[in-house]
Amino acid sequence: MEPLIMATEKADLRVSIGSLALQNPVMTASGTFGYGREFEDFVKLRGLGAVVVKGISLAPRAGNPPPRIVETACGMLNAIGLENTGVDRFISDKMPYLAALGVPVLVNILGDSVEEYRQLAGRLAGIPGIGAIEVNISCPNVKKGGVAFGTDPQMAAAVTAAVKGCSQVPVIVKLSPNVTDITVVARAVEEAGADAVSLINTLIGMAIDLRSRRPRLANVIGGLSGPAIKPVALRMVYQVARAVAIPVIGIGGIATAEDAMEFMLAGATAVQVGTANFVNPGACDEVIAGIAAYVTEQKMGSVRELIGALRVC
Amino acid sequence: MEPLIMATEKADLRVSIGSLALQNPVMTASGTFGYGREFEDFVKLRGLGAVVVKGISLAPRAGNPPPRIVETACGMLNAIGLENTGVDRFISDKMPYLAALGVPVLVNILGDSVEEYRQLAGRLAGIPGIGAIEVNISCPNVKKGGVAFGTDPQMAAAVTAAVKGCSQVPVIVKLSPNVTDITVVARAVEEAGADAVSLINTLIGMAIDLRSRRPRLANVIGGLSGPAIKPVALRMVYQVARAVAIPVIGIGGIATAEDAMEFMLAGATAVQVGTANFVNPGACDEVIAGIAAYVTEQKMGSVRELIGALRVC
Amino acid sequence: MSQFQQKVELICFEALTEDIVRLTFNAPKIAAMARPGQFVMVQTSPGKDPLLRRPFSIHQVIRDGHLQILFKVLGKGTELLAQVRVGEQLSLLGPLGNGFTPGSPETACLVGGGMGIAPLLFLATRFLSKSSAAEVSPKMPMVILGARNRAELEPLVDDFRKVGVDVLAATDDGSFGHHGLVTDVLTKSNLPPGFGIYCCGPHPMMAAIARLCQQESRACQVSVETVMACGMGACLGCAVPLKAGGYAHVCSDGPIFEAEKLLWSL
Amino acid sequence: MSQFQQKVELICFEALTEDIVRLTFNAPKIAAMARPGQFVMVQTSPGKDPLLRRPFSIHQVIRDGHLQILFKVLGKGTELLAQVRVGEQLSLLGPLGNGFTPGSPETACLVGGGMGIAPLLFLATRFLSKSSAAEVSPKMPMVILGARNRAELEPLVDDFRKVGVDVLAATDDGSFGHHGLVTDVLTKSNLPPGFGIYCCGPHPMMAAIARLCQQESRACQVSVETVMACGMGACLGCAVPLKAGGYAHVCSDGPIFEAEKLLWSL
Ligand SMILES: Cc1cc2nc3c(=O)[nH]c(=O)nc-3n(C[C@H](O)[C@H](O)[C@H](O)COP(=O)(O)OP(=O)(O)OC[C@H]3O[C@@H](n4cnc5c(N)ncnc54)[C@H](O)[C@@H]3O)c2cc1C
Ligand SMILES: Cc1cc2nc3c(=O)[nH]c(=O)nc-3n(C[C@H](O)[C@H](O)[C@H](O)COP(=O)(O)OP(=O)(O)OC[C@H]3O[C@@H](n4cnc5c(N)ncnc54)[C@H](O)[C@@H]3O)c2cc1C
Ligand SMILES: Cc1cc2nc3c(=O)[nH]c(=O)nc-3n(C[C@H](O)[C@H](O)[C@H](O)COP(=O)(O)O)c2cc1C
Ligand SMILES: Cc1cc2nc3c(=O)[nH]c(=O)nc-3n(C[C@H](O)[C@H](O)[C@H](O)COP(=O)(O)O)c2cc1C
Ligand code: FES
Ligand code: FES
Repeated sequence: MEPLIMATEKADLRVSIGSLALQNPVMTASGTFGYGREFEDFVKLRGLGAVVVKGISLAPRAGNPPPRIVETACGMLNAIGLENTGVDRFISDKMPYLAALGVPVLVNILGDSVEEYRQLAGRLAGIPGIGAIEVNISCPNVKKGGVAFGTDPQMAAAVTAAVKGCSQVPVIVKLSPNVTDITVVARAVEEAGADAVSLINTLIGMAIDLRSRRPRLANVIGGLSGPAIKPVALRMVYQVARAVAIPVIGIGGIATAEDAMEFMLAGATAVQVGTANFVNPGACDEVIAGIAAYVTEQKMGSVRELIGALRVC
Repeated sequence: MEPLIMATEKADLRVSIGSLALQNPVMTASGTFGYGREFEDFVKLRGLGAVVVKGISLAPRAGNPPPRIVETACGMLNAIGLENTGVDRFISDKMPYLAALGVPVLVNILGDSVEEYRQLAGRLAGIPGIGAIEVNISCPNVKKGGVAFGTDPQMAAAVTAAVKGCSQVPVIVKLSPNVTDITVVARAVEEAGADAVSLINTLIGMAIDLRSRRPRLANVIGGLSGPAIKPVALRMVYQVARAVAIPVIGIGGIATAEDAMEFMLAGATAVQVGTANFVNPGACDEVIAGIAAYVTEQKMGSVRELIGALRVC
Repeated sequence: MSQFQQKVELICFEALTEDIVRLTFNAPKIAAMARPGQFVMVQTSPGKDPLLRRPFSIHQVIRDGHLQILFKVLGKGTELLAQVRVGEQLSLLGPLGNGFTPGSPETACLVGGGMGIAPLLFLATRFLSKSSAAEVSPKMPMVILGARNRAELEPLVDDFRKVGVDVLAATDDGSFGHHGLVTDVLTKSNLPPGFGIYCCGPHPMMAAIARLCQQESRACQVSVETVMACGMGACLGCAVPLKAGGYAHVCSDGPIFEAEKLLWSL
Repeated sequence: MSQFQQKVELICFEALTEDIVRLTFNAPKIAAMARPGQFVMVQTSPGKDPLLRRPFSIHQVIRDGHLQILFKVLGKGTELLAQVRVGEQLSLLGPLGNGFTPGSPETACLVGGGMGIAPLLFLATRFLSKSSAAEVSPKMPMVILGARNRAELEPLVDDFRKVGVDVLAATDDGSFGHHGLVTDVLTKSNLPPGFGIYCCGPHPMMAAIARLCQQESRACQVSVETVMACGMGACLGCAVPLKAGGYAHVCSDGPIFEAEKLLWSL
């Protein structure tokens, strides 16, 4: 009977991604938050909705030669090359610290083949602290000539089904924006059993140094992220949220509480903060506090009232 | 025998798009330069490589309700709705002024059906001053449920062939970036007879106003342009230039001579300056002067040495 | 050449209130061509964010080619503009738009609300000026200005008084002049039929005045605001719906319109 | 907490030459934790362009929690930094990175080129300081500094002399000290075997010194530069190749490395 008073006491920021309950809708985006610990001086890690870790593969990967990053207008390109310690060292070296935080850990996984994804999901099954698996399908499928899994609905579905088959925790499929119609892929992974989708991963881009007449990235092309891509991300979240019934997690250029809530209005149940962590390592705290302040100020019963509440007439 | 000395006297900036010779590689992008005259106080119109005019349809179009534009991080979204006077008034009211400038006029055309594109090309055939037709295939095909011509290689090829069949001047097909693999569309229009391709048109995006909980554009979605999209444009130009044999015209976030020359290194024979015209209506002059200065300073025989000269090892 | 893109120097910075700022630029070329009701597009940052210029009415043109704008700090662009220091240079584009047609009718009532007051000072001085007699009327205009409170309104009213024009003031909180809206003042003033209205202010105020004028068959020119990318007719972004159907473009067909031509929402 | 994100006030601005600037911030928390060779990430603009922070070595920490950076204006970020005025606030992140290990060996030769001189002043004062005796050696370090010309080098050499350290100088144009490279000076100085090198400068200079030290089996710590997005080990963007294969990360494994561990190109 007194939701307004309750709201001013403590805003209700809880959301759920499938069976996974989050204390608030703000997660970190994979690859932009290390393994969490790097940020312990800057962010209240225990206050996050979830921590999404850097993409993990079966075997360790050294990554691409430098230069790996370059700044662009209101954005950046990265071609890290999926450098990571491999799943075994992740479990032994990184998970204990993360599990002790008490917030769900979302493990972002990547592979060269459907089989690799399956094995990764298997290795991660039952590890305490893991709240969900986020499947990065923007990686090239080496068996299909290097076409990214995420650009082919069938391959995307196959990966989803394989991971789903070995996971007890919710499986979130992270969609690539480099497609003609992202709703087609979203529906394909939904049908294959995905519990949620997260989007967008980076747009493929390139930068050139006129002086040396060379690409600015050793890898030639890289992934564009940051405020520059926010309009594209917002559009895709809006489209996908109307195309699927599963929860959508919005990603792309989110740096403030307003950004986050715009994604929720477009249909996102939760959001991920990516590149903004580099500029402001306290960004996630500010986003959470800003959402709480808004929910209180607007006398909303819950932040969930924002989800898909865009008024399109 | 004395190319270096000649170059310092006057840089050779000439390039060709099929049979169309340009005094320099710098054009204006459709929809960002009105019908040319608007800029007569700010730019040496006679010094441009070419003037590309606002997209023209068979019948006049009123365009979308406002708001039609919104600024985004290092970019802008537009949903003008292809407002234009229609081809007849374009020919009678706009072409005489443009033809008198003595630089090639590229007429950007758009339609709802293959038939409309064909008729447009027919109406424009033989009009003096028209140097080429630029076919905007990012428009929805109403007969195919509103799917954009540019996202389907077959429809793109059909439009190209139709326009090509009624044109004496070179036909440039302007590609949409909202596709999984832009080289597939590029090759399809090349095979259908396109004399050149220009890219990129705008990325589809969206912006939301948290306060009103409404989209910031009356049309909900719009086209993203400006510096924000330059990395995506550069990547696509690079890919397309390696996939087709016809000339490529680079577009997307170009504001300076350096930007323009980066696109040429990636494989563009010419470039178009778009959103930058709004910020700096003298932008085209500065881009041309900057390229000339570079060609002279680097003691290059011709600006053509830049085309595709990116060093990728 | 009637329009210019110019780097101009800021020669005077005045903070009228905490968030209302008047800038004076040395912009001889633009100032020489400027007419009341026209505007300039101002680049608020040399960088790419914010990307677009911002439109501001020409507030006043003073001797020696000095041009003034008056604005309220609302967002990123105006925040940056409020940080420019005397001696720094900024890129201005202008004069843009059609401007008021001050001759028709010759007897005038100027009605301004909030930052809509900005273009009216220039217009008022033109009505008074004898030097440009061909174009304007020498008759004293009536002026009604409104704002939120005394702090926002008084300095502007003073400026009108300084050039010799008397002002009827209205404030939302009653701290200065009439307590209420400029439309109340206008209604009460029993404006003679011959007077035309020249109006600039928030949309609801202009809509109300447009309705009033329509009822009285009074000529009414309004200055319209929209988002703008180019300010010069190139982008077609600044559309406003017309009563007759279709759209006009605020930057090239306006920003001044006969009120009866527009489709007023609200 | 050993790292901080802090808004700090600029309390002193010095333009050493036309394009070399030294900024002094009141940054007590970061200054208290800082060690020579560490760096800070500086936000050059409150806007989104340029988006990323820029890394700068901690040039000096002085009494009362004052922290200095010294930089050359190269591009957008440093241009903006060179326009910050005393009293304004900037966001600093730090102290970041591992820092030099000044104890090993205790006898030291500091070699700096260009802006690579920046971290060496802090290091030199630590070598001299008796207060932090546990960590550093009290022995007087030898210092060799190089730059393009007298204008760029002399003010920095003066700073070293002020804290009591003598400097061997070299300039590209011979206008100050030795005419030539710091490597020439180093070779000619016949450095005794016990001295370790602490080096920061352009890549070719460090590569040459690394080679020299390898030949003489001399300990050599170098401060490495790469592009950086985060500066704190999160983005993995700052990779440098290792001799043993794979990559190290300059921000978290460095920026100070034993020269022999790195794979030197050129
Ligand atoms: C022809 C013309 C003349 C103008 N003359 C003046 C003038 O003389 N003085 C003056 O102060 N302003 C004037 N304006 C409005 C001015 O252009 C805007 O206030 C300015 O662009 C805001 O820029 P910003 O970057 O600070 O705000 P933004 O960051 O762009 O926006 C901040 C907030 O303000 C809102 N906003 C933006 N523009 C307007 C607007 N026009 N009206 C109300 N809210 C807005 C936005 O929706 C947003 O919520 C004029 C506009 C036009 C079209
Ligand atoms: C750990 C670390 C410590 C540093 N300490 C200092 C310091 O104390 N003083 C100082 O002046 N600089 C220092 N730098 C370099 C400094 O970070 C860059 O000069 C700065 O980021 C340039 O930013 P910008 O925006 O001005 O240039 P940008 O616009 O980013 O680049 C402008 C031009 O400069 C070139 N450039 C960019 N970075 C470098 C670089 N590191 N070296 C050479 N050329 C470059 C670019 O390729 C481009 O051509 C340090 C770098 C690192 C990684
Ligand atoms: C340096 C960097 C590394 C990234 N690594 C990964 C990764 O390992 N797996 C993944 O799914 N996404 C990765 N991403 C993509 C981000 O998680 C996110 O989808 C993208 O950056 C868009 O969000 P943003 O604009 O907020 O950064 C990476 C992004 C950056 C910038
Ligand atoms: C306001 C506006 C209107 C446009 N109208 C058209 C058009 O009519 N036809 C077309 O092919 N492209 C149109 N475009 C796309 C541009 O020509 C160009 O492809 C795009 O803006 C990317 O370039 P830029 O980043 O330099 O602006 C328009 C772009 C803008 C911003
Ligand atoms: S603002 Fe561009 S046409 Fe009016
Ligand atoms: S700069 Fe991000 S990991 Fe080193």
